[in-house]
Amino acid sequence: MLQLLTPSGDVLGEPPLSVDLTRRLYRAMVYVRTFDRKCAALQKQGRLATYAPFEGQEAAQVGSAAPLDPEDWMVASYRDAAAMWMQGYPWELLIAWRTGDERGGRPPEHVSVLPPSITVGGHMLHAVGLAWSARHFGEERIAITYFGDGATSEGDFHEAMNLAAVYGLGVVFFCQNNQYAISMPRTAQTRSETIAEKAIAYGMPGVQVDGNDLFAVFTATAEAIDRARAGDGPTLIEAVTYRLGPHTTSDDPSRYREESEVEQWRRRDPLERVRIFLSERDAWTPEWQERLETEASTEIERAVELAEGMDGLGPARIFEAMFDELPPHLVDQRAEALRSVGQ
Amino acid sequence: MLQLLTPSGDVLGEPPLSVDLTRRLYRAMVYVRTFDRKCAALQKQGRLATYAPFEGQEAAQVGSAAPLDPEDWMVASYRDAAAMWMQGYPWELLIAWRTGDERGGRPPEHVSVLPPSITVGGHMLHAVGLAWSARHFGEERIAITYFGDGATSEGDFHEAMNLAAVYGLGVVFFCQNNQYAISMPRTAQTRSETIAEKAIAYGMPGVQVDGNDLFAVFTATAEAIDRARAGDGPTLIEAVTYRLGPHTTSDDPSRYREESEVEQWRRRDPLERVRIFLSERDAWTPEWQERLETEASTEIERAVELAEGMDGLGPARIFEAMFDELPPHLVDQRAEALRSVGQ
Amino acid sequence: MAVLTLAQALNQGLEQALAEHPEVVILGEDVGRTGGVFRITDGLQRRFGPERVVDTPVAESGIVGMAFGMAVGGMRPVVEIQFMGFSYPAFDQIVNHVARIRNRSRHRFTAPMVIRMPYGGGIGAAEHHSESTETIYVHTPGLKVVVPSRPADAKGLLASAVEDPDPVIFLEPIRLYRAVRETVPEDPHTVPIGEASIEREGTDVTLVSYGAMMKETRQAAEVLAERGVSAEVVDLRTLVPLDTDRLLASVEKTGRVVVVHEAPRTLGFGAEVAALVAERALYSLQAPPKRVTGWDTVVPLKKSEQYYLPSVGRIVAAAEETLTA
Amino acid sequence: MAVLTLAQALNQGLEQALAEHPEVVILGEDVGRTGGVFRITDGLQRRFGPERVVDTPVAESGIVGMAFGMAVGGMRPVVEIQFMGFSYPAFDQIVNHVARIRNRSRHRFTAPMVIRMPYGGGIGAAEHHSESTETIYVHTPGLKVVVPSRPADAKGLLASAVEDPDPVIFLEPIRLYRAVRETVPEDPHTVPIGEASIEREGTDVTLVSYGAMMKETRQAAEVLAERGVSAEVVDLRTLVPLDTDRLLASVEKTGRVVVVHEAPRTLGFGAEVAALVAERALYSLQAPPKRVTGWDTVVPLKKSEQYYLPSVGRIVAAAEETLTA
Ligand SMILES: Cc1ncc(C[n+]2csc(CCOP(=O)(O)OP(=O)(O)O)c2C)c(N)n1
Ligand SMILES: Cc1ncc(C[n+]2csc(CCOP(=O)(O)OP(=O)(O)O)c2C)c(N)n1
Ligand SMILES: [Mg+2]
Ligand SMILES: [Mg+2]
Repeated sequence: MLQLLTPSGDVLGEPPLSVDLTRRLYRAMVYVRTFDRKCAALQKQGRLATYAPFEGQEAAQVGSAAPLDPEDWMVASYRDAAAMWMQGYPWELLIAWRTGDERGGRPPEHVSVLPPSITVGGHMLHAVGLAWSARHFGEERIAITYFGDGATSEGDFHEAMNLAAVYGLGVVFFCQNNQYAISMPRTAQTRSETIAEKAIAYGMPGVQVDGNDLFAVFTATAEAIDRARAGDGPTLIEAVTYRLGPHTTSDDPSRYREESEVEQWRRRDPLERVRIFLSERDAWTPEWQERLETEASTEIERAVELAEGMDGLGPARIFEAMFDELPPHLVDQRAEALRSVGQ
Repeated sequence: MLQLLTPSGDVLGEPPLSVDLTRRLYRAMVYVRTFDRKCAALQKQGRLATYAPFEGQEAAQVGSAAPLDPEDWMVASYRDAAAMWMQGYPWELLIAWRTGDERGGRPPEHVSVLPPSITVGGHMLHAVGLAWSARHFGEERIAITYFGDGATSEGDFHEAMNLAAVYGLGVVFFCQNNQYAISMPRTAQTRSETIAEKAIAYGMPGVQVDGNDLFAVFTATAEAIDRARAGDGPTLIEAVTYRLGPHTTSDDPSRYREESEVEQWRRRDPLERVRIFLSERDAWTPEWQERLETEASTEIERAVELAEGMDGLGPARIFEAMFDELPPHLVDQRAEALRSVGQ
Repeated sequence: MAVLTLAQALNQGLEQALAEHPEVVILGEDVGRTGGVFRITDGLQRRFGPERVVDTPVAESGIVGMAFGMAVGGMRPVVEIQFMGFSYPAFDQIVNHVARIRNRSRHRFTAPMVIRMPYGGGIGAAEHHSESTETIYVHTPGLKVVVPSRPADAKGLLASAVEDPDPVIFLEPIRLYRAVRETVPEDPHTVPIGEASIEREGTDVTLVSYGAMMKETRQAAEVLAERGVSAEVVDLRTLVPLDTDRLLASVEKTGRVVVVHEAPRTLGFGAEVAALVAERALYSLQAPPKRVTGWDTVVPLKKSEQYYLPSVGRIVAAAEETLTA
Repeated sequence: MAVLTLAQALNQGLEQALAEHPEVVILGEDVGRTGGVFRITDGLQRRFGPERVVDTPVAESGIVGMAFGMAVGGMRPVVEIQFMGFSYPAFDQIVNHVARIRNRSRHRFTAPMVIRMPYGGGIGAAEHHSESTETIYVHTPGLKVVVPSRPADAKGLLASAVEDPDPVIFLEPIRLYRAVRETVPEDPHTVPIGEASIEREGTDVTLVSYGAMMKETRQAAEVLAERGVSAEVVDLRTLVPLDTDRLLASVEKTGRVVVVHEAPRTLGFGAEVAALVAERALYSLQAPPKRVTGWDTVVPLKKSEQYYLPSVGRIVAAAEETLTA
């Protein structure tokens, strides 16, 4: 397992990132953690329809998204708001989607991120096709896809990995092994020792990294991205991490895991070791931290306001994105729907 | 790749099978080859609906089925008539199914072989569940499933392998890598070097054997069966072999492979090396061969007659195995069907 | 006899099935340790152990295909698919294998198994969590399809499904899991598959529905009653085999029919009901049959879901239209 | 203008699509080297190379899911599923992704792709090779479903499907591939999706069908004509969006309708036709609508398939029943 920055903040070898870049990514991690906690709180108040917190996985998501080019494709899941934001998906849309407003699924034109996938497994194939389209059009883009340890049991994981390898496509398969698929522990999900070694079955490189280690995640993903961009095909990365919170806000993790296990992982907090690293280089101060947190809060509060200001599709617009042009039966049904609400 | 009997009939190490058993399995190979050629001929005459010949794969099928206990479960595909016959499926039913008579799908009560699977991939899971049922009821039975190189690309292959390993079930996954999935060569099907190594992804033993070597196939399968029966879980076996004929009788293999390649594999004929082995031990004579062929022909001719004597389900019985009891709408439809043919 | 929710009735039914039938096992994602995302299997793994109540990897095709093998081998698996929208990866196994093995083997092998799926909207869930695609199973020969709307029926139909010699798709209305309560017989009991229930007798119009939409349908009948319209309410309970006799008898009596479901309209179950009525009761009809259904769209997310699901108002309006037609 | 079979017309249509649209690629099992099991893509890989006509591993979900990504990325994939019965492993990709991405992303991402599937029986094929399960796609919001019955329509509808901004399920009647010939315009042309064709005008009864069953339906009209019955023949050509106007206008004119398909009856497309007619043309009906369909069974194998597929005789008898009703 690749580790470059230990939980106590020691760098093994040369730091792969400049202090400056490390500061920027630390800042990003503070922002996404603020977002995550805010969303979990909003859900408890009934202001979000559902929420899948990613606390503990910040380094995995921020560190893997950081080396992407802005036009690279990203196909991620419900738990990957941090990665999606890194790739340009605005806070307010990430939130709007979670309030139950379809418009949250539409990123701005310049953002090449698909709406988050709720179904487990199927979306990996989309990254394979997107990488193909990039190659078809002679673009330099690659595609990255995010999924969990549980998703590796789905047939579509297998088909996506195999097809990407068969056609030598520029895909990075980024697995956040957060030890659980809802209540199912990773060890019961599959009997392979690591998820990374599943790559062998496809003749693809596979690498396991400490997913709570920003440096290791960044380094391994940057290499995979380079390989993909150079036309040398796909890579599977297993980022070993931990979901500190519940699966979603309606899950009760005490049913399937011990608090002591959670405690152990808290001690491997992905932000803390970067903080120590920066602090030891005089690049972190409590004041800066405070400023970051305040800025993040303000930014996210504003996003919440924007998202909550969106009023949903309403009775007419639920029909209007089924097809490019509304076919006659939907014209009729829309009229019926409007009549039924007195419009 | 495990090889124990070379194409020129040399045994590497001690022969794993007695001469007597070898003679019996040689006889079986002659029988199934006779069956295969007869069916291919019948299809050309329009007497079978479709036929997928297995010539070249006789050692793989006979050698792997031979070590089974009679009550072991078998779940095989359209190309595995030889293995199914070895496990007790009568010739006439194997033929009847191919004439387009559903009753070919119903083996006698004591035969634990499912009707052959036409869909590629899905049936492997059934073996997993059958192995589970055996364990549930405390039976000593294991389950073997046959599939091709192409089938390994289906998601269900992945799910079956993973589930069998996760639950430690007594399943033998027997892959006949006959180099092609219709026109798709094995090398384009997947980028792993071997199919056997895909087992690593599931923490399962995987072994590659010379599929045209009766001794190697028998030995590897017997070991896997023992492991399964002992409760030590599943095994993947890749039998490297070759389909000498077309995919089915409507396929034209000249579109995708060279005659020279076929010639090479003809020189690795699975029967010939056993013949040499037996002959060198004075256990084969041309007269015996002739007698075997005559007996086989007679037996199979008789089966063809039986199968062709079966007259199909007819208008009433097409309704009668949808459910245990005919529900009212099928009672009505059956009446309608009978009326429409004047009954 | 205790007063139970639909969720509790199902839990009790599953517990009794496990206790009575050693060949029954429950399989699904998170059904064991957590008792399922809706807690329908709560406590069962504790009581019966992890060999009878089995947590599975995330692999729907695998779960169903493996359960199929178990059923062929003589067991009675009861599979839970976490949400109906996640049954699609298992569609091939269900259509090509589960529904067909009896026919493929001429009764030699059978797949007596139950596939339970929470279905339907109304709880503001995420994408793919509000599906009501019973059509795809109803249209598949070889499957029975059951959709209870009441706790006692749920328990009784579940027992019948478990004992049925053929595969049963068992659809559980998510939004009624905890929204309806009634007294449910403590002892194991069965409700026969294939019988509709005339919930309320009436003379002017027949309201036909099943599962989750029974709630709005019943309410609509109340509203109509207040307005002097006597509605007969039919809870189909089983979509395959359909109780065509009771359905047609009711329509023949009232001369008017409104069928209600939340599935999309085109080829939703209402199409079959309307077709049957037109074919077999045309001359009794005093007005065109009406379909009050979900639209031919994706089920909207929380903020707009209300515009999708049939409302009491829509049902009442449709019934009134049949009376003025 | 050459006289072409349906197979040749499709081959020409695909060739022209590849030539005209650099973003079109064809993907599927055996579509390249062998030109597909039905040879519909014959010669195309030779002409356009293995990057445009792509042989794939045996992985239907993978093919469709990957093609979906290609379409979102701006390409126009045309996928061949070897037989309709092998589309089920891809069902999740089709329903949960292909059909929904436009709605999920509010028009930002789209999946303009064509999924071609040979469908239907009548050639004595093996199990799973004779499926006609258009219902499952018709019922899925977000898909268009096209089923040509004639060579010229096949070519023109294929061109429309390739150019359509939304995903199209394109069903090709296996037993008509080489059984019908007609002159087909050499140049690329489109036939609009969503328009039925009144193939034959008549006054006594409307016969509605599509795809493979058009052959028997046409023959039935001939037989009826000989018996003095004037049948109007409607080839729907597109099931979604349905040309409801032409359909209803015909039924309003004749007052009688027989709908013909080989899919199982329950919730087969005939249910939707009968329901629409009952809802919107009830007062024109002079007899109950009739469904002449496959049964609610698995399609039998070769020796008994004839008892499953609707025959000319069954269609004629149904039409005559509407006249004596
Ligand atoms: C096809 C499908 N099956 C089941 C589910 C229900 N489900 C949602 S998340 C989840 C567990 C996924 O675990 P993992 O892949 O490890 O991702 P994590 O949630 O841990 O990030 C399940 C089973 C689903 N969304 N899609
Ligand atoms: C799910 C599914 N997809 C496609 C097919 C069509 N098909 C039949 S055999 C075959 C190739 C299978 O190749 P392989 O697994 O290597 O077995 P072989 O035929 O070589 O024995 C294909 C694609 C099918 N039967 N089922
Ligand atoms: Mg996880
Ligand atoms: Mg093969």
